[in-house]
Amino acid sequence: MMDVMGFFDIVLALALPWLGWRLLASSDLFRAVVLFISLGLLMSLTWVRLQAPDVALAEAAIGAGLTGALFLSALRRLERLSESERRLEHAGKREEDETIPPEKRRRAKPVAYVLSLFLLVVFVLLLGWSLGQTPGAKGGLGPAVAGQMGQSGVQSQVTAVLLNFRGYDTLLEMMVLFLAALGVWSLTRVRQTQQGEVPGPVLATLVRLLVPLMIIVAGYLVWIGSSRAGGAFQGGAVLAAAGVLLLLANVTVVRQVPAGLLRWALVLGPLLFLLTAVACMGGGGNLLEYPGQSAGVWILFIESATAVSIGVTLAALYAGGRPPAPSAPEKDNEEGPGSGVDKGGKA
Amino acid sequence: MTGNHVLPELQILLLSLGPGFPLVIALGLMVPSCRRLAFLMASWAPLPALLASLYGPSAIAVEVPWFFMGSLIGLDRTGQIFLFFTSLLWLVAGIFGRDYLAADEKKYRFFGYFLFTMSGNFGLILSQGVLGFYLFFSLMSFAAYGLIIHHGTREAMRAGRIYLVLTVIGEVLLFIAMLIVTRDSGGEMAFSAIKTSRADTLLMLLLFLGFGIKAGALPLHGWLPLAHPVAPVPASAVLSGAMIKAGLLGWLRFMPPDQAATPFWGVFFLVAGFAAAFYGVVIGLTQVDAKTVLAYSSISQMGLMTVIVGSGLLVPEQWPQATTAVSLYAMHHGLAKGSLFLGVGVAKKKWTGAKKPWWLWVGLWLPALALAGLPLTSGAIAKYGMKEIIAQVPEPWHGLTSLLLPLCALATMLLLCHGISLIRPATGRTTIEQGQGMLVSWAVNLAAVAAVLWLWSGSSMPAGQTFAPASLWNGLWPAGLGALVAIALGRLGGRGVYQQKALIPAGDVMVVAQWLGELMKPWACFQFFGKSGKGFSLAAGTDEWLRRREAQLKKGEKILQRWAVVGTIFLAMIISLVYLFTAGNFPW
Amino acid sequence: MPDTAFWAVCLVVVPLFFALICFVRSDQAAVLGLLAAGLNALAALAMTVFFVRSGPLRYAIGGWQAPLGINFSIDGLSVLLVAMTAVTGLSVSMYARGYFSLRIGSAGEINRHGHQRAFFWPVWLLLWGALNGLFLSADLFNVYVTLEIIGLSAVVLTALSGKPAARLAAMRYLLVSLLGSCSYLFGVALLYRSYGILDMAALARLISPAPLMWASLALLTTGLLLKTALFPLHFWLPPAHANALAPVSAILSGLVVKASFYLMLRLWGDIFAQVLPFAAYVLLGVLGCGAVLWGAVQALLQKRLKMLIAYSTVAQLGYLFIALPLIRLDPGSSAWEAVILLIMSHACAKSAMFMAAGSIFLKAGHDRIDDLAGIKEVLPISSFAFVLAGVSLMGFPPSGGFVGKWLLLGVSLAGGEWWWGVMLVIGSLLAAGYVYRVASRLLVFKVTFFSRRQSIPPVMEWSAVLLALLALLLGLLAGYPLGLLEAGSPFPLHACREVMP
Amino acid sequence: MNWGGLLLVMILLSSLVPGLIIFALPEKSNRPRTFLNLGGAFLKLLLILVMIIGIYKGRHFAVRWQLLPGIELALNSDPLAALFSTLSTVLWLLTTLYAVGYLEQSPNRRQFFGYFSICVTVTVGIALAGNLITFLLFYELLTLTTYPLVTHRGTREALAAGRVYLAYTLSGGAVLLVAVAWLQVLAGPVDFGGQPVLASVAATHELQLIVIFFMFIAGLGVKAALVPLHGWLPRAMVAPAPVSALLHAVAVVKAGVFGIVRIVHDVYGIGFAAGLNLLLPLSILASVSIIYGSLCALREDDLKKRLAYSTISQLSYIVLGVSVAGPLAAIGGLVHLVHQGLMKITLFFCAGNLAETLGVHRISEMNGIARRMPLTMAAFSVGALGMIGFPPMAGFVSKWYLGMGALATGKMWVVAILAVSTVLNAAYFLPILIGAWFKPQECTWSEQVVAVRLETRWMLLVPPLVTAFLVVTVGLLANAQISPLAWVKLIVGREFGP
Amino acid sequence: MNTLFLYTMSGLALFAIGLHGLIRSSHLLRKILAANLMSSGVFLIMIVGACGTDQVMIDPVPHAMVLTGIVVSVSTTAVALVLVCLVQETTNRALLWQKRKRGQGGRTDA
Repeated sequence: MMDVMGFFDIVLALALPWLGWRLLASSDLFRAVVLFISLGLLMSLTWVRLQAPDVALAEAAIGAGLTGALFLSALRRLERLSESERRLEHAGKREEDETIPPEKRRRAKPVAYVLSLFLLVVFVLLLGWSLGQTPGAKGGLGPAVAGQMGQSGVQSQVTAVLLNFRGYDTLLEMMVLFLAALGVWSLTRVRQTQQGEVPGPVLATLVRLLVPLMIIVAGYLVWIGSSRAGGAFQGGAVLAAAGVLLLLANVTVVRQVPAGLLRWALVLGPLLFLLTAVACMGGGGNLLEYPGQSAGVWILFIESATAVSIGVTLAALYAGGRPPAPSAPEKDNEEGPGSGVDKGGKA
Repeated sequence: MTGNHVLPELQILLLSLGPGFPLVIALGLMVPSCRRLAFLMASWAPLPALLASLYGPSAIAVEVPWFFMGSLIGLDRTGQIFLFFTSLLWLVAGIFGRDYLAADEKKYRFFGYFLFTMSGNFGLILSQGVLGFYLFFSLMSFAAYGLIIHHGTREAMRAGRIYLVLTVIGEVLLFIAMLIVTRDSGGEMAFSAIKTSRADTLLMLLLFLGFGIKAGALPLHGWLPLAHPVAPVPASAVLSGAMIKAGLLGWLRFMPPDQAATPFWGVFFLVAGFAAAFYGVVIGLTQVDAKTVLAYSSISQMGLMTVIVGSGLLVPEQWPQATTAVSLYAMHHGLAKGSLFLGVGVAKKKWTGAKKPWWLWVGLWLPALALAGLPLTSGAIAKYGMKEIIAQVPEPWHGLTSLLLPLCALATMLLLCHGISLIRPATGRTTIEQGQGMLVSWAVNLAAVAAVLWLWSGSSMPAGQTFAPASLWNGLWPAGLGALVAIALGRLGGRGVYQQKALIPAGDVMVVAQWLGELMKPWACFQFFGKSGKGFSLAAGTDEWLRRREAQLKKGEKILQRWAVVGTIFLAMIISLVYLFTAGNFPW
Repeated sequence: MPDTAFWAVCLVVVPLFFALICFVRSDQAAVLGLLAAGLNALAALAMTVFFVRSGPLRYAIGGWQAPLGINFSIDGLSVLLVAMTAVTGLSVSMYARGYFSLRIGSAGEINRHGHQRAFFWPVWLLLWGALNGLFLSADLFNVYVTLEIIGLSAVVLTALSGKPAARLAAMRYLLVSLLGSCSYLFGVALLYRSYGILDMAALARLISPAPLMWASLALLTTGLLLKTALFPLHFWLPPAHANALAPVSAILSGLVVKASFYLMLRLWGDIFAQVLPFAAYVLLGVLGCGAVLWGAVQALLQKRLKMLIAYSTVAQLGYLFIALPLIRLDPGSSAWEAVILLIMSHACAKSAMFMAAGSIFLKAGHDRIDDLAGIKEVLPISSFAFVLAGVSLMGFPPSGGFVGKWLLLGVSLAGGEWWWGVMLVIGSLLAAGYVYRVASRLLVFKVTFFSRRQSIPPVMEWSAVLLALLALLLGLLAGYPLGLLEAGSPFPLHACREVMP
Repeated sequence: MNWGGLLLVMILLSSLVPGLIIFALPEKSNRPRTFLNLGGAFLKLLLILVMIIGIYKGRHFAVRWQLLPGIELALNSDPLAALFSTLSTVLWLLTTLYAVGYLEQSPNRRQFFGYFSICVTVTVGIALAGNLITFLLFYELLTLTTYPLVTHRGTREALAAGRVYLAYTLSGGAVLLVAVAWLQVLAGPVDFGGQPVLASVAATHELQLIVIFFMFIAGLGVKAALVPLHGWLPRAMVAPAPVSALLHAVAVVKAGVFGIVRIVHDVYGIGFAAGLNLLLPLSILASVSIIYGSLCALREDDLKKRLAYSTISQLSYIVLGVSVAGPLAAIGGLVHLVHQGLMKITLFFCAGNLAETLGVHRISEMNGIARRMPLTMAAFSVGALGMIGFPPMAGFVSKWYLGMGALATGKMWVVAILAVSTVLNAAYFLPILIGAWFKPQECTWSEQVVAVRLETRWMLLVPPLVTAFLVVTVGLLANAQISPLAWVKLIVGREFGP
Repeated sequence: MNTLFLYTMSGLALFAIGLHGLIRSSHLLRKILAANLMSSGVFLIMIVGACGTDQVMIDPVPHAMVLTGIVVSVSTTAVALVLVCLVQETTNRALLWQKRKRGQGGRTDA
């Protein structure tokens, strides 16, 4: 029954590892990142084939889009930091490592690699065989979830699992995101940009057209999440994309966002989620046990709050550092001896 | 002179004063403030002991439980005799010493040790228990060291060292002997109750050697001829007169009669005695110093006393008589030898002219003749007592001893003449004017030598017996013959032969021991031990192992950091875990 | 209404909530942080009290029962570890408050340390909340998320100090934690694929030997070994723990390392105990011995004090892995008690040691061991705290380490496998080696010591001493905490024994 | 916690509490520190007297504290415990007085006296330990508390000596730990005092019990300075005089020997140990130590090192006494525990005086020193003669009973060992005495203490004289009611039955 | 060889390639890319395990897990990238082990 879709699946299943291999084997970092983004898109196609629409959306927006953007901005910064390094990178010659005398290094390295390669093959065979042996787990918790959908207050099963049945995971996951933002802010500071840079005409119009559209789409995604594919993460991701666009265009209003407001935006999602969880306990129930039939309403409320926070957090991650001190002239004394980290995101 | 009607507490006080009083004075000497007063009383310290020996009770033993693991003090027949002549000699020597050492700046120290030794001497005589005896015996021995090295010259230190080595060995041997005795007599400590089985050769040997060292028995007599010349005169008088008798007393106390005895040990003592007697004389004749000659004469006289003890051992039922005979002989020898030594001292201090003054001549020859056993002297009485004992000895030995005894007397006479001829006049500034105390004490001693044995009521021989013609002749011919031979030798050899260095160095056997010591030195066992404590010390071991391995270990850590290695270990871990989980039967 | 479950929830919610608030109001971060620490300690105490009264229970979050929803399983083991985290966390927080106020006090660096303080508290509270969540949760995927938070916040805290070495160490730590979490997730995925449930207790009942199950357990275990820095995979720990700020090193060495070991205990001692062959335990035991030896030897070679203490962590972890085969060997529960005692006393002792080392570093300006002679004159209390902590690390009586070592020795001798016990004793001798190498410098040397003039605030020194004292007295009070273990023993020990052949 | 138990705990606290307070006091407060120390010492002495009277009347004090099901800390007062604790308390009192005098101007006395009192608490703890685990606990703590004392001076050699000391004692402690654990596995928790429990287990684990016994001996042998394990003692002489006096004459080394006595008497029981013929190798080991110690002492010129080696040889007397299975030898061994303590502490006090006042460390510098310091040398001579076994002194009494015990069991070679050792003792002690008393002064000494009336500070002089006096009186009045010998006879009487 | 098994195998391949990349590549950025690859591989295997055949319905739980996984991986990647820039900036090498920089501070023996 080699119908077209079956053939498409085979091509897809083979393309993914091949792309992965090409990605890592490529000598140029920029090529690698571009390949990575394309791999992300292919991956979201796979999710669609495997009837996982929510995951496909998330993968496309966050997996491919945002992570790719992060990689690109990091690459930009790396290049700026080490122009010379870049040339070396081009020559594709592996950098000499003085710490180990050359002739010794030759011998030590290959032995370890050959061994690791061999072990990798054994590992893959082993796992492949054992995966082949065991039949699929007949739907795992699927039936249990279906059974409880009634009380979950939402139609979409994934959203029900995410925010009701295993809401605690999502709460912790929000904490992870907040932690990432916290980490990035603690490590670097975004450099103060010169006022004069005005975005090119194409970018300006693009921003003017797209940003409002994106915001509407995000709202829609959050709203539809309760019934069909969508939800806080996907909505948040779209919002983040809008944020990234604004950052790229160096729109002045983005620069003047007061730090306090930014911090509250970051904290809003997790805080509200936490407070609602505790509020549920108020009414005699367990943690995160939405009272009575109003689960749907609570879920929607939480989703919208978290969507906003996710958007702002992901944008902040892209910005790559805590906002520059508003007034103080930019004397970069805070981060160790090196020169300040250049402003990320400039196209 | 029995005093047993006196109250028991009083008796304890009187008896304990004997050794106690000198101790108190000695402690007084140590305290600087009452040093002068103590010095004055020092020479009268032996008085209580003397009184005790005269009026003290006889044949009673008083238990003093709290003193040093329970000790017994008491005075029996032999104890009384020993105590009498020892305390008399110590008294005489004390008075003599006070004048003799008047000029000496270290006299307080001398008298300190003098008193300690004295107290030890009296204590061992008075104690009726094994432990008490051993306590005072070691006190006496170790304190005597102070007397020997008083002058501090090189020879004195050497003599002292040898004396100390032998004393320590003696102490240890006695310690073992006492252990065995107490075990054999079932934990009993009193002399009256202990049993020493003659069959126990180890015990007998230990006793012989232990007390032999003190009594100058042959192989271990080396310290005597070395100690006497270096010690001040009063010290050597007491040393030779009273202290070496302690060894004798030890034999008597520790070898109570044992009916089932084999004759072996009796013969052994006899042979040892005669050997000592003749050996002493032979070596004595080759000496050039008066005191050394007298020392050797003491060795030979002690040999004779050993003979008496031997004969006592041979005939167990004769044992009480033998002890009395030996005690009398010891008294006689003690007093005579003491006065001879004091004579030498007086000569050194008072004799100024070229020729010996008459009183010195008499003073020296009176004890000498007594020692030779001239009739009418204390020597004769003592020798008579000896003959009586030897008469009981079984046949083969009886004949031999009766032959050898006169020879001994002859040899002694010969040695003493030689000795007296060697006495030198006072040289230059050592003479002291007001030495009356010396003369008086010497005179007292000479009187004792002459009279005491006669007066001692206990002596078995009636006075009349001494005048029987047979005993007269037996006493005379050895002494006369001895004198003749001495005169002949004196004229023949002339002053020259004897003047220079002694043919055989004093303390003959010690030379051999010294030589043996040198031989041992190169591979002395200490080399074997090398530097002690250097053994493997754990800490040092690990430290230098670490230093040696430091480079490799640091590199090891570096390798572990590389991602290639980490990846390999990561995968290896997964695969080995799966291998272990499935217990070997891998899927394929 | 408040019962064990309520306090358990508080233990998770309070730190997270205060983390968020600290981030927003970053100027009062220190005060809020301390308040959170106090509340947390209170909650832990309350939970213990209620637990003693009511015994173990399972709490369904969101009201959904086990296989579907996520459950908290509160039993003896988790209560003890939460209490340990509370106590150590409280004293580390007090120390941190003094530490930052001192660093900020010294002029010239106001900006950098202010920034460090502002970000230290929120990240530390997140870490603390995640730790409590991990100890309480009974769901494999939920544990993955908490593990992820712990790993990420540890990395951020390490990099906080801003030194190049610290950043490099943080990078390496992050990569390792990435690899570990990914392999752990892979393991969870395979388990879910074969059994379709995530809850630990349910899983324990469903387990049956199958190739996929073995593969997933292998992945789970290796991921956790990487995060616990067992011997061959320990390379990332020393630089990370040594180059971080003093309070951060105390947190890392004392608590973070214990989280992944706790999971190992759950997996190998609780869920998979019935099916696992003894040979697997022996492999971990052997690696443990390797860790004890390698850690001690490296510690003896180190020149810097904090590196020495970090390597001593590697060695002490070796102890815990040696205990695994003994747990399997031991019919009774004394091996369990020993492991718990070792974990708790190591946590207190190691944190106290790092805190003391921190004070010493601030006062001396360096931490080269050979030049620390005579610091006793200047910092008597901290030197005393260091030595006291060293004593319980060495397993000297009356410390908890001693009682733990004693119990394990008994089990290994009774079980006939005496070599584990001997290895423990050798380990403690080596530990004595490197502790006394430092103690001899601290206690003994009479050298006039020139040091920076600013005085160390007493709260820093006394928190170290109190924690060290607690570690020391844990041996004497061992009866009480271990009683808790009896009350809610994680799984029916004896029941599982019948199942095993 | 009945009255008896409270008494025992009070005994321990009476030196622990002052110790902790001393740590709290500032460095300069000498007077309160001395007062605390001496007060603590007197209080402890008083309490111990109460205990002795109690024991004498047959009462039994005990306190137990359960740590974990398998682990129980117990203190109980049997006569042997009373003996050792009295010895250490009396000598601690004297050594404290001496230490106050000795460390007059020296720096950081707070640390010294703090650790000093804790160390005595631990020693008394070892004495009163009621079961094997408590003994082990205090035994390991002893290493901990004595290390700072050994390395008190902080000089390079002190550190090196400290390291060697640690290496030995820690490995000893480790071996002991394994042995105790192993025994507990075989025979359950072992209590002292009760009838030895091992007989029941012997049938099945004979070989293991033998191995455990020798591990005990190895573990305790380190502190009891049996020959192969004695390396640390001479090196630990770098410590100040009061430390070497109390620790290396009484507390630390006696703890090791006391442990061996406990193991042989209470854990294994004489009969059982003899049954497994464990005692012969032990006595051989002890004899080797006696001879080897004395031979090494002969060669040492440094006074304290010579005394250290003599300690090594004297300690093995006690082990010899215990290993010669018989009541008399046991009496000899145990009474030597007390006598050796008294004599050795006198010698170390005098050595300390010489070092402190005249800076004399080597024996070759000691010629004619008696003239300058007569009283100290008198005390030294009493101690030395006692060690040789000169009759009235204490040494003779213990040698006497050892000899009797040996002969009672027909072991002639033990008597020979005693004899040889006496000669060797004389060989290395008498030259010192002769040199001091009779030889003229050869080298000049640095007068470090300007003493007006006495030869040195009174605090340095009184303790040695008191202990010398004790050595003589204990020897002379050995048979009296209150003498240690009588008490030891009580112990052995209870141990061996009527 | 139905498609689901094929997808599982490709997920496994992705994981293996990611692991190999993490071990082999020397540049930090590549290592992070490889890490992302590994997690995508795992996600693929989870989702394949979850999608049901015609009679069995889709299991939403792995979907939720993958969603959480994606968010977690994006956060760790963000922090990792910032760290890479910092490492690059201070040690001028984007490699893990240090090179002796000309003049600027000795080798840190991290």
